[in-house]
Amino acid sequence: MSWSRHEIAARAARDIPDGAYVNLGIGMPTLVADQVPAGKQFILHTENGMLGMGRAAAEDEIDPDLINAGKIYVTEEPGAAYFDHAESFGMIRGGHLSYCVIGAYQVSQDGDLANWRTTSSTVIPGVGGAMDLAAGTRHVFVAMDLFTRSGECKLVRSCSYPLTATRCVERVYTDHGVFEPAQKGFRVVELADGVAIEELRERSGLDLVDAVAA
Amino acid sequence: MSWSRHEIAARAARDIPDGAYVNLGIGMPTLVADQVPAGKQFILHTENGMLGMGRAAAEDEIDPDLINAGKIYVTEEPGAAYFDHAESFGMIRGGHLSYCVIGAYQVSQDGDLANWRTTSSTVIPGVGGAMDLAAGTRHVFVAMDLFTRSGECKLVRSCSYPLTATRCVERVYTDHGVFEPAQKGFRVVELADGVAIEELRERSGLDLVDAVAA
Amino acid sequence: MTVDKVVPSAEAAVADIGDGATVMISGFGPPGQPDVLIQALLDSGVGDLTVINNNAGAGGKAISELFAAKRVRKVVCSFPKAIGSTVFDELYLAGEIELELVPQGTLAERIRAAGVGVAGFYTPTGYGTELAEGKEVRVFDGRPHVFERPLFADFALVRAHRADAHGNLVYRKTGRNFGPLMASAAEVTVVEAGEIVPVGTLDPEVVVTPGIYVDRVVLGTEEGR
Amino acid sequence: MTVDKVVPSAEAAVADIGDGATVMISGFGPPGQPDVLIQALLDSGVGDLTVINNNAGAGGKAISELFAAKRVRKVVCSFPKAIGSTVFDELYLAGEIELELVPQGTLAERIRAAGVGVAGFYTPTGYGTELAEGKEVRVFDGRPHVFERPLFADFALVRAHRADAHGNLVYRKTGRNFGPLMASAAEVTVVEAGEIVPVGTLDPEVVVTPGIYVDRVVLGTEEGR
Repeated sequence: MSWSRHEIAARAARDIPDGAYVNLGIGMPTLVADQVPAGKQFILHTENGMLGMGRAAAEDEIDPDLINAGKIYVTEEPGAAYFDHAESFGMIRGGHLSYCVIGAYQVSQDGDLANWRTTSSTVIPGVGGAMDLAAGTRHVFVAMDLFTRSGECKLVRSCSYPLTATRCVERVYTDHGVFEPAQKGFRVVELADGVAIEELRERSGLDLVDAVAA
Repeated sequence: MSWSRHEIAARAARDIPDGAYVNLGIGMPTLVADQVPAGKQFILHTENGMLGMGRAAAEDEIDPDLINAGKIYVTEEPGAAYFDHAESFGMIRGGHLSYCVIGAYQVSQDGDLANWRTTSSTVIPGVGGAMDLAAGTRHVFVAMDLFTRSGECKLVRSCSYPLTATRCVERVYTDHGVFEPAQKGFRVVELADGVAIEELRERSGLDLVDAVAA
Repeated sequence: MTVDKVVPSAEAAVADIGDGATVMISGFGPPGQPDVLIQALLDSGVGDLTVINNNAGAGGKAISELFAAKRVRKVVCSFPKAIGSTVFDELYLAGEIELELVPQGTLAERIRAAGVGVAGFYTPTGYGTELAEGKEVRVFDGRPHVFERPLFADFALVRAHRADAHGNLVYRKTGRNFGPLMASAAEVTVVEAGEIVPVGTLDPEVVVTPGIYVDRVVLGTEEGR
Repeated sequence: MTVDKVVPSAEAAVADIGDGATVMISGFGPPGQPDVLIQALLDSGVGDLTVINNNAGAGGKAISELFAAKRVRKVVCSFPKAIGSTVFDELYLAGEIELELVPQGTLAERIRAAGVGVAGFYTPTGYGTELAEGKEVRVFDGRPHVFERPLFADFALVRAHRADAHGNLVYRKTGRNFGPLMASAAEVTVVEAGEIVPVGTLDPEVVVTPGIYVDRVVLGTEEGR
């Protein structure tokens, strides 16, 4: 049984310590906000100029001046602060954000990340804050499905898609388990129930080192 | 009759346009604030983080958190703003301050400025914001006496004191008149009543070009 | 004269923006976007513009129209992809618009560098990616960094929440974004404010953009969009 | 756990500052100077410090005592000359303290660079002067610029007007000066606040230093000096 998107998010949230300053990417990573373990508080950063971001706004809470980086209306937590883009990305680049959770097209065994464009020539390229977050955040977590819809593994020896940043990814949370780039392959930190490491080795062709805690 | 300190300040103030953002150095330059011509408004900058600085505080107006760069208690004008040192010197370096009036030990005919230290080995060096103001402000005015107490001219062919910045001074306001660095000498823009250019040539040994408006 | 930067109309405020100008436009998505000034720019008929705006075609209705009307020769931005709009996409894929894609933080820092008189800086962002191709790389403390230059503009069009006649500005929530940076990086900064208040009523402690950066202030709509 | 950075005493807040540490201390003259933290540092007996503070010996009584007690090996500052105090002068002329003199704007920008992850930048300030001797010079647009590196510290001691338990800070008038920059440039940032207010009572729009930069908050005196 592979993990659901919510379970992937919950698994990532478990590895983020109490009091962490966290940036969550669009899509699956956003779900981490709903999976904060009891007893922990995360302070959420959105790169368009806010710390202390709250959940998505309900219909009657919408403030047209309050959106997140995905351009979704959001709310404000007590202790929030607004700032300009130089300050917001200074925080990121300066290593003040302790964690980010982002999506990916590919993660290589060197920790290289590809998540901003494919090689398709009919898609408009757009990078946003992805390169800054990947290069600047202290702990870069990726949350994604392990395989594409067409069955290709998104953990790779070397990225074929254009890079977002080199040697930046610390952990990858997927529907099949949790992985860590380990230069000559990946460390398998945890597997979803019923997922066999041998089967993953075969499907991915990767060197997977069993590091699942006994 | 040479000009008084207040007259020098008033002469400089006449050349600063209405609405200008102005930084005034310690000493004689500070007097410019009291000589703003009728019909003009200058907005004063102090490099320790304020625009819209007012006059010196009277005894009963002293706020311990409100000082100028000379560490004198000052007041706040309507429309003032406070900011940090990166912003304050960004304003200076970025060329947003239109005028500064500063003191000098020497100004060379190339417009080089020496105003931060002498060559004495028993004096503690301290530069403060002098180099930033000289290098960054759009129009750098100097206000000073033309001669030292021992009679040496402070307009020179080449500075013997350590430089603050190169090729930065636009005009020099002195007790004897107003001068402009002109590469091969100085242009004499105006002379105090009774001051003869020939006499200044003799005392200074400089090439002085008469540019006094008829 | 008492300093007064208030201009009677948006039309007057953008009248000297000519063909070929480089124009910064504040906003991240709709918040902080100066719709009234953009509309005036559109109405002025000016063209061949270089626009610096984080979201380009994805920034909202007003700015999209600038693209649709083919007034923009080149865009400098981090994220031009629009959700629910294909205006930019069609121009780009047809080769009718030039795109300089810049990582968002590098875009912000380059604009700031222009404002503060820094001639260049080294950032780790972008190293090893195609966006750093051709750029100088230098290693500091074992880590490769990319050299980036300041980004200036002829004009900045900035949306503020409140302004006074000195040009002091405050913003509202995530509408702040690029406004304070762009205000400092252009030859001429034109501000559209939701409200113009008397000088002396903005608390000097909370002014975000001091008036020194601002040349003209126009009254905008109460809401930015 | 609810985020709470309030520490019970200044003594506890500076307890891990050890001999040889590099310490940034906010303040331009007395405004913004963390007197209570400086006193605690003095009481801790720590020595061989490198102090980064704009005015060094001229900064006011508390910081002067740190010099008088010979706890400082090196100073990085723009203006060490004290009016009415000869403590620094005597140490300097006796060769008992090392001085790195930095133009004030370059000092501020170097501290900011450390905070924002910029590995170096080019500034026109200082070119052609003895303070730029030995530094890389590069010409941009016909103008020579000096290359400057970021300035980091192990600890920053910062004075704020008000703080909350998240470490969000506001300052007061010219007491702001180097505080927001230093808070971002140190491994550990310790804040002395004139008042500690409940989380949620500082307007998010006017917070100057967001709590992300702050590690510890101590209640100081109501007045900074």
